Amino acid sequence: MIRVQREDFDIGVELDRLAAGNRRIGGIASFIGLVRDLGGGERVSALTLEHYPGMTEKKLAEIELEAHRRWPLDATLIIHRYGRLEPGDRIVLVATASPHREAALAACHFLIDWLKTDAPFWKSEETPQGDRWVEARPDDDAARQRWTSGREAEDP
Amino acid sequence: MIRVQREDFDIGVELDRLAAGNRRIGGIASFIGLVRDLGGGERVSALTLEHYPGMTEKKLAEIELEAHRRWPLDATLIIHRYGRLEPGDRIVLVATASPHREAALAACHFLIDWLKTDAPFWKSEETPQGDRWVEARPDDDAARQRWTSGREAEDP
Amino acid sequence: MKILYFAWLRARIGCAEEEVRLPPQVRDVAGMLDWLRSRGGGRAEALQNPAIVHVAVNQDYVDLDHPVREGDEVAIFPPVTGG
Amino acid sequence: MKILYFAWLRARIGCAEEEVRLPPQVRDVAGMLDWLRSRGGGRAEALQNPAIVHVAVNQDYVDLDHPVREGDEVAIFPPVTGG
Repeated sequence: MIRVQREDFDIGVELDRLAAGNRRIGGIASFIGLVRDLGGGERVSALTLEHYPGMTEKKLAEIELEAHRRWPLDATLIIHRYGRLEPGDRIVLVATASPHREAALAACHFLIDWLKTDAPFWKSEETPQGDRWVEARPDDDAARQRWTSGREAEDP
Repeated sequence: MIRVQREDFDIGVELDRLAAGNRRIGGIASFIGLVRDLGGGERVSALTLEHYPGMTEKKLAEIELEAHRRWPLDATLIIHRYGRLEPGDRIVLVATASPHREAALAACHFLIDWLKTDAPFWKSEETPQGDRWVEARPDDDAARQRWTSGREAEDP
Repeated sequence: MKILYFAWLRARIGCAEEEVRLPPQVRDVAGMLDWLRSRGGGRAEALQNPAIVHVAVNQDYVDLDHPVREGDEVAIFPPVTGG
Repeated sequence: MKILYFAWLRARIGCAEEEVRLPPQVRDVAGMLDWLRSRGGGRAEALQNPAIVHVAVNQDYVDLDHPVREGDEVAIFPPVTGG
């Protein structure tokens, strides 16, 4: 399931709902991204997340579908927030549920890696030197790349 | 932090507490293990987890320390339950918090893999054919092995 | 045709969305970008580095040789930084 | 010396904990297991397959050549299945 929203979310509620009533599920892996108070060595007092409504949902749905194609997953959830957020605030939740722990863990890792490079979100940071747009990290491209070279079977 | 307990735990509360007040944290990875209603092809109505008090805490603390040695982690949490549990019940929570998502994800995967093979817990299942002790899985040994061959840097 | 700009491209061009009518000789993304650069209003400067100018047509990432047609929804934006 | 048994080893031997006095010629884990097997009460059968009998001395996993001494806490158990 995909949700793109301004509001915060409750991790406990979301993860409980993911597995609710399904007794086949043996493992739930999740990743939560938080706003940090440092960016490129400068203090960050807030972050504004802009996105491309429509394409965001489309890309996230494609990424989710790809995860289901690669691993035996009973349920997945991606929640991504937009708007103004402060350090410590939640930005994103990725969660995967599977009968098997390896599938849940690998798919969770895959989802956040792909989301980082494929979902059309942009961050602008408020710093003492003024606002500035966050630059893309080459690390993120490298992280995505790992899942396209046919090595996902040997994760990690 | 290590907790070995009979009681259930609240994921939302635990993950919030893990990052509380630390604005350096950019990612929290977690894994929750649940009781499945199937084991070795048979219906499982309940599970009893036995452990070795004292050694359990010692091994979990060693595993946690090893994770901190390998990755830049700001906080880690392992909660493992014992006693009688039913399908859908939570068994274990592993959570890691780091400034960097890769460290959080890799360390979480590492912790659950090592816990599976090193922490002295044993499961007995209640099935229509009677109670039976769960057998160790060769897969779990292989999963642990990946983290000892010097390949953790290239996770996945 | 609708063109959407995001993030610092939107800020530099000073426009989030514009309705344009492509000249008939413009058939693909590369041609469209050249034509947009010639229209002024900060577009030449904002769109000059193809390495950091990404294009989506009808909400899919596309390369420079992808066709563009009247009725397409085109979006132009820098590398994404979500998650 | 205290010996603890867990899981199906405990169930088969019918004992969770016993206090034993090792004969002086028993110096290591292998010797201790041999001696225990000779004591009857289902121990010979339960402890026969070394591949599925793990030993911890003072709460650390040890190999068959690890020394055992009076005062040690020894635990004997099958492969673990937690998580």
